[in-house]
Amino acid sequence: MPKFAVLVFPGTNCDFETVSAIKKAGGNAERVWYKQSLKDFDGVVIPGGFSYADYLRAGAISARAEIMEEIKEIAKEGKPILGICNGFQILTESGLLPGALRPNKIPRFLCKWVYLKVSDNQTAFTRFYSEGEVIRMPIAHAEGNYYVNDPNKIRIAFQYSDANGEISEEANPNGSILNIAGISNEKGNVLGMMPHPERASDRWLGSEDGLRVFKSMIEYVKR
Amino acid sequence: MFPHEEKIIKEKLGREPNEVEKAMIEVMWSEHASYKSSRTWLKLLPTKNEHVILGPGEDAGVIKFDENTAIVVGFESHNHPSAVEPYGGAATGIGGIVRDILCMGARPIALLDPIRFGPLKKERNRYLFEYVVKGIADYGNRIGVPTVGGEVEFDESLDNYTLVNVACVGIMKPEELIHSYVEESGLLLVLVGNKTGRDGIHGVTFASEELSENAEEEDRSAVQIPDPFTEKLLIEATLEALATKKVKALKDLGGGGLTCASSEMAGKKGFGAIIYAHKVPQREPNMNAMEVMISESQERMLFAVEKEDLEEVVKIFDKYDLDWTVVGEIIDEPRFIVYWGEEKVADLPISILTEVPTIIWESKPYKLEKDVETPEIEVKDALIKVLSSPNIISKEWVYRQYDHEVQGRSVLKPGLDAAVLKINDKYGLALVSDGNPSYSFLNPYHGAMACVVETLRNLASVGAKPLALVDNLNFASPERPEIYWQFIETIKGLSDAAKAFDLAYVSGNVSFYNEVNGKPIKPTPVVVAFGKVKLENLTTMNFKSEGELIGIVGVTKKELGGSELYRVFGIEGGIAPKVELEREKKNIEGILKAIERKLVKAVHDISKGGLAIALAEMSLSSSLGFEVDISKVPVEMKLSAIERLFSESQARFIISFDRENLEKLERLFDEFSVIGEVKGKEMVFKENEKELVRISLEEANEIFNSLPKLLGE
Amino acid sequence: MKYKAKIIVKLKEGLNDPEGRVIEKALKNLGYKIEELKVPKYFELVFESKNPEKEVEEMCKRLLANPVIHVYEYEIEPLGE
Amino acid sequence: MKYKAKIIVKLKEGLNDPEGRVIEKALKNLGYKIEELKVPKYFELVFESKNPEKEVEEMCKRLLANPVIHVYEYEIEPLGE
Ligand SMILES: Nc1ncnc2c1ncn2[C@@H]1O[C@H](COP(=O)(O)OP(=O)(O)O)[C@@H](O)[C@H]1O
Ligand SMILES: [Mg+2]
Repeated sequence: MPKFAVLVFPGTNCDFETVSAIKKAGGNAERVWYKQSLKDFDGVVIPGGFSYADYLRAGAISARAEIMEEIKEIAKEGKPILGICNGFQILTESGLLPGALRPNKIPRFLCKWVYLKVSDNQTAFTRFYSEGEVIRMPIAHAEGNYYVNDPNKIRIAFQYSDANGEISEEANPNGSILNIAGISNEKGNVLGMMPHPERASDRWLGSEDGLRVFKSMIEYVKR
Repeated sequence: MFPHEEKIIKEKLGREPNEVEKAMIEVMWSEHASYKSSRTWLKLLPTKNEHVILGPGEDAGVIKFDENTAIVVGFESHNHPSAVEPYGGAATGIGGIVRDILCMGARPIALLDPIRFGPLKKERNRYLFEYVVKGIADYGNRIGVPTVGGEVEFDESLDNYTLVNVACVGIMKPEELIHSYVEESGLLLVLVGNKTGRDGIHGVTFASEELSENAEEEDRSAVQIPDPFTEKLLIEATLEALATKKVKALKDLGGGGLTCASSEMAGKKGFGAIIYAHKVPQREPNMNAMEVMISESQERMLFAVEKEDLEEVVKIFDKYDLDWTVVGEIIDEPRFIVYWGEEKVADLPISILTEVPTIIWESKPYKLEKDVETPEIEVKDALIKVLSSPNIISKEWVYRQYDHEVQGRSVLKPGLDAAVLKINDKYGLALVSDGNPSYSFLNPYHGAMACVVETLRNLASVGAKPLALVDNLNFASPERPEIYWQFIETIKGLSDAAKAFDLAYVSGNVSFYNEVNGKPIKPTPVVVAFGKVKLENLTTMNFKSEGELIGIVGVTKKELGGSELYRVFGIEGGIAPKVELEREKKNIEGILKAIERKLVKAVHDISKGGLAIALAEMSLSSSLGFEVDISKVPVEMKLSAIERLFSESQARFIISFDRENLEKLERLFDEFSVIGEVKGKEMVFKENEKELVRISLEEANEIFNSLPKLLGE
Repeated sequence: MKYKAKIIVKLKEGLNDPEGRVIEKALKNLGYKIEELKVPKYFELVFESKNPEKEVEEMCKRLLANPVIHVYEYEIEPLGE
Repeated sequence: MKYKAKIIVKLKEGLNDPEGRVIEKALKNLGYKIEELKVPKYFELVFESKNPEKEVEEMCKRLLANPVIHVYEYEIEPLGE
């Protein structure tokens, strides 16, 4: 069974539920403290939370931790790396993904369920979705306003939309350029997303739409 | 401290206490730490039953959820500090209650935040409101504990002031319970977490006095800067340390700082302690023993461990980069001894710190309730004014700022009758808070009961059976006879209501001296209730589809004293809602049965704003309109349309259901009547054939979501 | 008249400063010999006023700083009409 | 040698600044005639170095600023041993 590291930085706080979601999706997962090695794992998930309390900029300090060098190596090998929320912020701050996550257009924390359009179902994390499919997940962040110099050069995985998949200003919760909610690297094995798939992995919590992110990732490793 | 207390201390000690001793005694004898004015009366509360694993007496209470799951609950107020510095005050309030839960051995899994302010039209009140919310959000979010519920209320009497109450829930296995007291000597006391500064010195004494006019300037030493980052590390490190089974006792440092934590840890079972105060890591230069002993610097915990286990335990603190220091040890002799370097700066019988004599103040009843005539108000005018009251409108602006989903348990989220957390695949924990100071002011006894039964109706509305209660009692100075009477009446009300439902209080908090510029606040008991719900029974207040019938359970009386209608129209007096416990029980049991038998689609209890607002809330949360005839509402006396719509009589619910279940429902309730149906996109109230008011959901929605506008956004 | 103001809002001496400590540690981890680091709030504003000193002082008191925990300082320079 | 550095990290021109807008609006609501308001990040540090310019430049690049969205400026002054 593929085994994933759920990376824990000081201040990470979605680690336990991310482990559960991966297990529910059929994989194995373990919380790994940021000073331990990642070499026994088939992939890495950097979960949400407030590493270093978001001081300075969300993700900035974790992105400079030594372990990120190892993660860059792992990414090069083609193993899947998923950053959720704070994990996404860490991936952009470390340069593993392009762009930056800035304070929301209304500059405060926003916790809310949103619709997402799956814009790219070819990445390691989206293969169980169909292209253009509309799914539901919660967001919970203060700095999720995605910015990049040239949005034409990146692979967009998820965009905020309305229930019909319409990409509109009203459906944009945080001011992200092109309503971007998640992007991947060129190869599609590193993906960052602001919405929380692990919080949408149980019918009692409102949706199981997020489970397929983890199922895709597990399938990708088995390939 | 009062002169007679100084005398007692001198007699017990046989000498004058020195400066360090005096400061420590003062802190421990403060109202906030000693409960000296309340303890006698708190004994009237029921605290034991089959759901209670641990009742009041330690940092938090423990409830049995099932054989393998214990739920730890606590409730705290941070009123004074928040009134002076709303952001830091509210945030450190969260920090404090979270550590109370943590130090029982549980992982904190949810927060509730009943908070109260003066009217929003004043800049200072808006400032307090916005920054209290931001403080709670920034702290709760950063430590990864979801704020899943609470209340927000605005009242003239809180102008320039705020009541910040926060409750926290934790989860653990019953066998993981750890106590805050030691049962052997020789243990080392290890202080973990933040460095100690001068912040918060005299915090408890501060919380035990009225705020003066220049509070902002004067009382800054009682204000602390919140450090959620360290708190989060403390949570994880503490739970890891407890897993080693090498921790013998654990206590957080809250009010009274190191003095309170170490003396209570040692003294409870008759031991003593030596503290090496100079060893405490200090954040500021030139601190002295007194400052170190009573500082209330945040984010600190005190562990008791055996010498040979020290290394194993502190390895974990090192992993999390947390400062730790052995600051003392437990001794056999029941004394509390403090050293500063070589010098012995305090040496007291420990009981002087931990056994504080109670005080009973003079009490004097008052009577404010009197029947008044409800003026003729146009129904539409009344509906719009009440619906747009800051106390009624949606609090979405608040709870969107809270991460209410973190940890992945939030099944029912904020904005409904009660929050529900998933505990296992079958069951959830329902939790809710309620306070009704306007009722309590008119009639403290019934006001207190109303808090209890409202929480229980809220639980029932989602399908949950109650497990336990906690209470938080916010009052003005107990030295005022009317206030002390309010307090005693409140306790009696809380007690009677709980007993009627066989419920116990497992924890609580008392906050006295809530006054600004000599003006007492209204008596504000706040109750949090916890319940257990089968996930498959979960019910919500939104109508599900057109054609559902709408029914009302319970009887409506002329009870508009303290109502939202009277508040927005400035009507004084009136009769506050009276709680009839038998009626309340019957209707709650009926609702629970109706839910279990799947007879209802939507359930909502009637509370603030009466029938009109309850219906509006059901409608707005479902985007489905309704038409009701209020002449069908069961009443006990002749009532005008306005009174029927806005009375806040207790023991009432509104339900929606499919027609085919009507007879079964009629058999379930003694007091029940169908008043209309779910229909269209408008809210329509009729009295017989006469249409009283018709308002589109669109218009109502705009009013209901106007909080950001009131804040100038 | 128009003016430009630069306002710095600092925590009072002795208060805990978790953000400063975290950033300081991060820089130390990168190998720098930091002795002290502070992260005050900083505002740059252009405004129109007849009484710039008084207004900036007020802005600090009423909104930008919290007198309970902060001290502030500012520079004001005239920009012409 | 010891040095003191004051570092200002600003948003690149053209990027919108939601935090600045909120404070600007709040000040306007209080009656002030604000034309422009910025809230750059500001750091004051005392550090020991043989090559202060190079180190401060590095600290900005490596941690304090994010090159995708920020520009920065600084002043360094020697404090003696
Ligand atoms: N209103 C109340 N009802 C029941 N128990 C109470 C009440 N007020 C305080 N207590 C109990 O008194 C004890 C001391 O409370 P408190 O000083 O708030 O604890 P802590 O030291 O954790 O701050 C707690 O066990 C608390 O549960
Ligand atoms: Mg307490």
